[in-house]
Amino acid sequence: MQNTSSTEQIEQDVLAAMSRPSRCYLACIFFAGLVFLGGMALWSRQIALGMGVAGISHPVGWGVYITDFVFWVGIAHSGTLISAVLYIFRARFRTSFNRAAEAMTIFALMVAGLFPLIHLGRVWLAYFLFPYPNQRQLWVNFRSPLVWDVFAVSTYMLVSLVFFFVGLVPDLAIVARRRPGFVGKIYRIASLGWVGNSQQWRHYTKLYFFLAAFATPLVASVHSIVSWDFAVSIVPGWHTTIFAPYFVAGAILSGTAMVITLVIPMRRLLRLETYIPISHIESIAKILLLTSLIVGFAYVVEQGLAFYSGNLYEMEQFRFRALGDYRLLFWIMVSCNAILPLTLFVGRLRRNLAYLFILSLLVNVGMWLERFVIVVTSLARDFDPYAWGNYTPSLTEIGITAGSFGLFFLLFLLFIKILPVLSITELKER
Amino acid sequence: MDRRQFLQMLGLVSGAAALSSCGSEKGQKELVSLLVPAEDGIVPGTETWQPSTCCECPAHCGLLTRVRENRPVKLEGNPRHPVNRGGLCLRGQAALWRLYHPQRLQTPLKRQADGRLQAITWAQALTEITEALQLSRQQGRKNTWLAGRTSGTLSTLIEELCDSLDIERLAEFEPFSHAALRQSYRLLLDQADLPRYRVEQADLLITIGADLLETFLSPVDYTAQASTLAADQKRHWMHLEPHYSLTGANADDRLVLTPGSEGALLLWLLHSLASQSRYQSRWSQTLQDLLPSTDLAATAGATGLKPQQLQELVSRLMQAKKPLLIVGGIATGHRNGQPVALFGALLQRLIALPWAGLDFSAAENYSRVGSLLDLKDLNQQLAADRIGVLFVSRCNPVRHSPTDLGLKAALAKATLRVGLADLADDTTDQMDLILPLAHGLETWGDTEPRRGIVGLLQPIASPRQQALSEGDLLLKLLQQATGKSPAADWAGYLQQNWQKRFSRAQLGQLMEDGYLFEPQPQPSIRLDQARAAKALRNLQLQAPLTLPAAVIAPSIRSFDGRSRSLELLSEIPDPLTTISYGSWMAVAPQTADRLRLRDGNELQIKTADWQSTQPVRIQPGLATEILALPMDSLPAPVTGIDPLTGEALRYVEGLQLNPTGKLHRLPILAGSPSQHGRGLIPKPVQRKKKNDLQHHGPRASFYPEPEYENYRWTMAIDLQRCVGCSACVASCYIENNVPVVGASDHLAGREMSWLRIEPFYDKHGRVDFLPMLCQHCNYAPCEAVCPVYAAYHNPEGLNVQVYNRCVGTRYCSNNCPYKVRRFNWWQHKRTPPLDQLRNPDVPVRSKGMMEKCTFCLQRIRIAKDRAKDDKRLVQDGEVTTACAQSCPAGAIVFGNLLDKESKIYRLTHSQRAYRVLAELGTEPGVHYLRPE
Amino acid sequence: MPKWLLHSLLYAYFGGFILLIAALAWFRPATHRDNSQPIAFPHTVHAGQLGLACNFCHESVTQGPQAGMPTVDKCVSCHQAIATERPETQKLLSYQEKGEPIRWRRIHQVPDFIYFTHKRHVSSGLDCSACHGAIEEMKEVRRVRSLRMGWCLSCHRSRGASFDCATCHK
Amino acid sequence: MAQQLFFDDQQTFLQQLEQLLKNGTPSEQLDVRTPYHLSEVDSLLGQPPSKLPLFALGGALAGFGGGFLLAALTSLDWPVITGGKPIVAVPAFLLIGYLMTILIGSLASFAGFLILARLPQVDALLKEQDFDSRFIITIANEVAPCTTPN
Repeated sequence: MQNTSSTEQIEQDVLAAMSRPSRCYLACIFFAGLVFLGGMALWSRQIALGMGVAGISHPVGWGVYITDFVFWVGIAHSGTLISAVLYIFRARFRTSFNRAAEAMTIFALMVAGLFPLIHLGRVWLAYFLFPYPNQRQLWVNFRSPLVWDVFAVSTYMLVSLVFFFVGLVPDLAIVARRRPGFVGKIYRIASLGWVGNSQQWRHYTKLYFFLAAFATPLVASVHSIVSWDFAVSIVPGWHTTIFAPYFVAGAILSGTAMVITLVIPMRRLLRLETYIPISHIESIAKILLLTSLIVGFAYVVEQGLAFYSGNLYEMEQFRFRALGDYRLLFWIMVSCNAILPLTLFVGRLRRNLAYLFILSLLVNVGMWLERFVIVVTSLARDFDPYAWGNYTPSLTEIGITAGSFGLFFLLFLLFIKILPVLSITELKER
Repeated sequence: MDRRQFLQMLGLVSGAAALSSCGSEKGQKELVSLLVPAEDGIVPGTETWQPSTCCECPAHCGLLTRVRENRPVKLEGNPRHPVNRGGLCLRGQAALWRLYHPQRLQTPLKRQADGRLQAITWAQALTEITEALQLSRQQGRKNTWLAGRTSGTLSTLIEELCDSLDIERLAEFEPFSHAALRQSYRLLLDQADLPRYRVEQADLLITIGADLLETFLSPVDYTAQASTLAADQKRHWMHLEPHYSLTGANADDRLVLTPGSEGALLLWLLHSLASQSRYQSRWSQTLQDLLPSTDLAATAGATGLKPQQLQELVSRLMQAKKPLLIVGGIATGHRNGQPVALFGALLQRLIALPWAGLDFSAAENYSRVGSLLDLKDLNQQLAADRIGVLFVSRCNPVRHSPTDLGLKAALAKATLRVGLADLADDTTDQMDLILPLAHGLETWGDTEPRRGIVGLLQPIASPRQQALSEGDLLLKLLQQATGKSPAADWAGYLQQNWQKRFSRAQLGQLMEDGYLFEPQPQPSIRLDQARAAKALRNLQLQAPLTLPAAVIAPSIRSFDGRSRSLELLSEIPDPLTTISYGSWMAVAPQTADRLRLRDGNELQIKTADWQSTQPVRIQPGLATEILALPMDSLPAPVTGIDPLTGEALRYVEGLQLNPTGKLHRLPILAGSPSQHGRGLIPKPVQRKKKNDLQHHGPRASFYPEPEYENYRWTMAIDLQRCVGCSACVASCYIENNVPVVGASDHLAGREMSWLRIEPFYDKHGRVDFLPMLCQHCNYAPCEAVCPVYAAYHNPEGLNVQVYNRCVGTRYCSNNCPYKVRRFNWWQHKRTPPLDQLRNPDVPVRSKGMMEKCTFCLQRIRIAKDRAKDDKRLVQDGEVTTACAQSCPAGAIVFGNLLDKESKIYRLTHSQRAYRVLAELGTEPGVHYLRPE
Repeated sequence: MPKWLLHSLLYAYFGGFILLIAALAWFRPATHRDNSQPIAFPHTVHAGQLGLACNFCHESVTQGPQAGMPTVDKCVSCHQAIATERPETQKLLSYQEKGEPIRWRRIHQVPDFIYFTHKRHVSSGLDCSACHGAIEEMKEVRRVRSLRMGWCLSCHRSRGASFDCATCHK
Repeated sequence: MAQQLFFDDQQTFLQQLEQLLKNGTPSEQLDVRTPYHLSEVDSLLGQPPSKLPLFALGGALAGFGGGFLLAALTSLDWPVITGGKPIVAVPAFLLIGYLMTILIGSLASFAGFLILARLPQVDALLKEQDFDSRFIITIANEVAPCTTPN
């Protein structure tokens, strides 16, 4: 199937992306780093002065930070979907995205994992959240959805890391072979001395399959658990059974959108057009369309349920969402997530990369707003009308959000120069 | 002089140890060996209770002061005190804030030529005063002493000082002088004082303008009395006023009448009564004939009331066995004030005196209080350069006189102006010398707010820096000026006087209880027909005020404005508008619609010679043509002087309304004024549906039933009694070290109150108050979501927040349907010495922690400790929360639900009992008794 | 093994120890802090040799939350006659003369947010030494127990005392 | 001396490997390296199925039991009532069990892989053996001549 020249070509092409960075790249790194450091500085200030620097208040105790958390966890999802679920289903177009998608998962999770810490009033006591034997003889409350979160997110992080690393091992060995000197040594150590003998491959394939099998339920469960942070509560607008599938679909929608956002420029800049054909991108776009339909359906169900229930609190909540102070955000969210993606029914648009790129950006905006609307409007209008109140993000929150994007892109930029962005081994196999 | 020494000198205690106690400031770092034991029987780390008297307003309620580590940390109403009977209003609670106020005057200050103040010593100040006294005597000028309402031994001493130094003692100045009322009682009934109205015995109460709950004479007393009235279905309370006061909000019926038409209404009532045989005999025909004529239509026209309303009023009056009428407050604050007061007194004579509804035996001691006419007189003398040294003590005439009187300018003409005050105000700003006065909790003293009641003041804290009690100051002045003084110090002077006046047993009682009560004989009161006839003949009933008109209404939070400098009282929102900081103008919803105004839009109201610009707050239920300005939001809350009575005028009529287009951010704490049909306070209509509130029947649950062994702490709040006075809120703030965060955090929605009063208006503008605090639910939604067990349910039914375990996820607050959890957004620090106002039994929370109502866990702990010593359980009534204790209306009851004999058990099983948002299945531990 | 590797391993090994010791010194337990007092009061003499009961001086130990410190008067009532020439007694007498209270360094201390009462612990039959150690053998009082939550709890559990959080947490 | 055969082409490589084995070269003497996994190689070499599933299963079961017990036992150690829920709240604790199933299952699988595939391979690291892009068959020296049928 393969011959030397094509194998060599794959290696060369993929590793070409890891060549000396251009000035433009360095500028991007610098800018992303700067934004990230700005966010960190704001966080330090928040720790020093108190949560008051954020816009959150009473009754809206959760705001942009939790929105960001849910958003980034959502972004993480499609990485696992592409790498694990599609692996199990043997979807061929997976190869074009899986490495980038997995990296995106890990970076998004790293960023997401920061937000629960950022939103803690006393972050210096964050270790209270982990169950470990301590002199206080006190454990954590396993009945709290936040502890489920701790478990879900850390499990997800560890499993994704292992999965990512295992997928990388043969490629690291390839890089080690092609890179001379000290750098090569590091790659070699990272590759654990992989030589690709039959013994290694035999267990490797099994392992990869098992990891994929383990990771697959995570795609559904992690965001379900995140959704239970809300659904298990009593707050009108949160307390609903459709949240888990709704959130999972939303997560995949935002995740695929982010994959498109990242892959289209990466494909162009790193000249990987051969390896990421348009037809594969079209497949991803179809996933986007599907999940957008699910999300749109959930929007309708949610509103319908509230008014069908006749529950005063729910009705007021959903009236407020659509017509209240945050109505603009609500309608942007509906348009971006449920209406605009419908254009992907047109095949020509699915194959139009520029269109897809812009659409994916809009879906990202829409999905961020979706989380914002869910988190904020529900809290702003709950049971006791005396305690109603609105929320406006402060500059600190906006800055930290920007910083989180800075961190994500910083990590992704570093990734494309340090690790092979496509799975060379799998490309060869193909 | 400390308590032990003082008692020793009175011969009430034997023993010779001199005390030099010294609390441990750094408590946590050091253990202190005192030189000698602290007072007998005081165990370190425990509390003592010292009786005292509140001086925050002229009512002088009795106090019990909780003392820890030699510092007063909490004030409570003295349950046995005849004035307040255990309750204490929010201003009384905040008296401690005054004690620890960072801006308290600490040294004598002298104004320099450039207007700045410079600290001087007492010796310098006294020399300066004596020299000035002498000088003005030489110049033939008159030295004068102007003070706020003064009673007891201090009054005697002032008299003595004025006599020996030839100072003229002016009539006392009180912003709420009730001059018109006193004039009418003097004219008709020959009484100089104001009676105590026996509201609790009336079966019909008609109040016209008198704000019983806010500032009228003795608010705590009347709140307690009025709440019994409100709680009783068979008795009725009608309130008539042009604007919307808290008193009006709590009356069974609130009738809106045109300002200035109260006289017309009373006149019509008198006419209606004249025809009744029951009342005919009580006054002479001559008097009846002297009344100006009127009829139903004219009265309805003048008052703006519907004829049916007027007829209902009369028929209720006819049917009542013990009707009581109270006029006063702003009903006399306009040009028709005199007829209102006179007709009112006449009517009271007819309907209430026969059943002793007016109790002159417990008269409010106002005999020395003057009116604005006296101030006008002083003003003229000042202008004529006839005043030498002017002392102004404990009052603020500059603020409370009309601007066109020009008192500020006239003051400059006195040779020396000496102000005695604890905090700077508009008047001290005009003074040459400012002498710092000690707080009521820093000095010995006595008060006599009502005939027959003597209240005790005793030093529980040591005076701030160089502040002196007024008594000590006067004695020093006497010493300086004459070379001799009647006593070495104020405490000695007091003792001389007390020993003359009281028996040993009485003194013992005074020291023990904090008050003496000797019921006085009821004076015989009869209507002086001749004087009454003369008064009626001279009477001129003028037309009501031209609308739109503005009412300058007194505020429950700052009385006449004197408590405005206490930040705590700005932190607690006004109960009707829920605005905390800043000033505003209440506008009717229709007016706001017409002018396209929303909350916070600025509105200018003006007449030819008066104008005010304030942000608007839409007040449901307010009459269309009326604007209400809280008294403390205006620089000069008096618009003129009634020449007939000397009463302050508190109306502006014929206003022009000009929206300025500016928008202010008002800290309005209520998210919505309406319940949105949620039944938080069930309405009578909802009640008629069978068992509407228990519509879910017995609870089906997957969860185990909660089990309690000895206690299930529970609270019941009777909404029928609750008047929304917010005393509980203030009490909670002080008891639990709740941070006072200021306007900016209020605007951001970050108030920290553990207990709040929620006003909910219906579509007719009627309001109900719902005190909202942690409900201590059996199935608390907040607990299960806390990842670290910081919120949990304890075996006694308390929903406990372990502050130091909290990591600050705020999930509990989000998940609380009652939204009663408070997050510390900052490290809240109090300006010294306010940091000493701290209950050591309650930790100060640091930034990033969630906090909330604990049902006063610290008090339960103390009670349980006591019970454990006796090897028994805590008994009913042994422990109560700070809010329940302070409630003047007795609306809050706290106790152990497992005790089937307890009051709380009875209340929670009452027909009226319900729980807020019961349908959520949280099973709160706070039960409300719905209004009927 | 190359020489540089050996060296760096050695340095890392010993350097690690030094860092560890430094860290431990930084977090040295409260039991080993400076315990000197304004007057070197020897419990060995008073509680040890003389055998005075603890509550002879710490009077309120059975009555309230705080054990209480003896007043200067109380100390002087004995030391007017006894050991007056000793320098430490002289210090005591000078406090009396100056009319100044003695400010002792606090050795045993629970945080502000903890409610602790001596009364309940003593009345449950707990010996003072359970928490304070053998004071009568200490020349200078020092802390021998951590007074940390886990330590409190172990005792509460083993003695069947309440371990409801609100018992101790204010 | 070992003999090394290099192939660029998968087909040729497989044919050669099959040939070698048919010729009777014992599979123990063959070290087969491929740039990607070829299941044909496994079947040719007649290797037994990987034991990795045992690790995965063990890890998963241990994770589930451990997770549930961690939640249940720590809750029972100090029973704190929150929201009136039972001390051992089975649905919530099953969730912890589930997550731990996945976590420990994955980690155990990975550990199993390292053990079974003898990674990290210090030999390869020190000798700087490459992961070649070619198919390589290394035939080790004959261990015992008598067993070789040549």
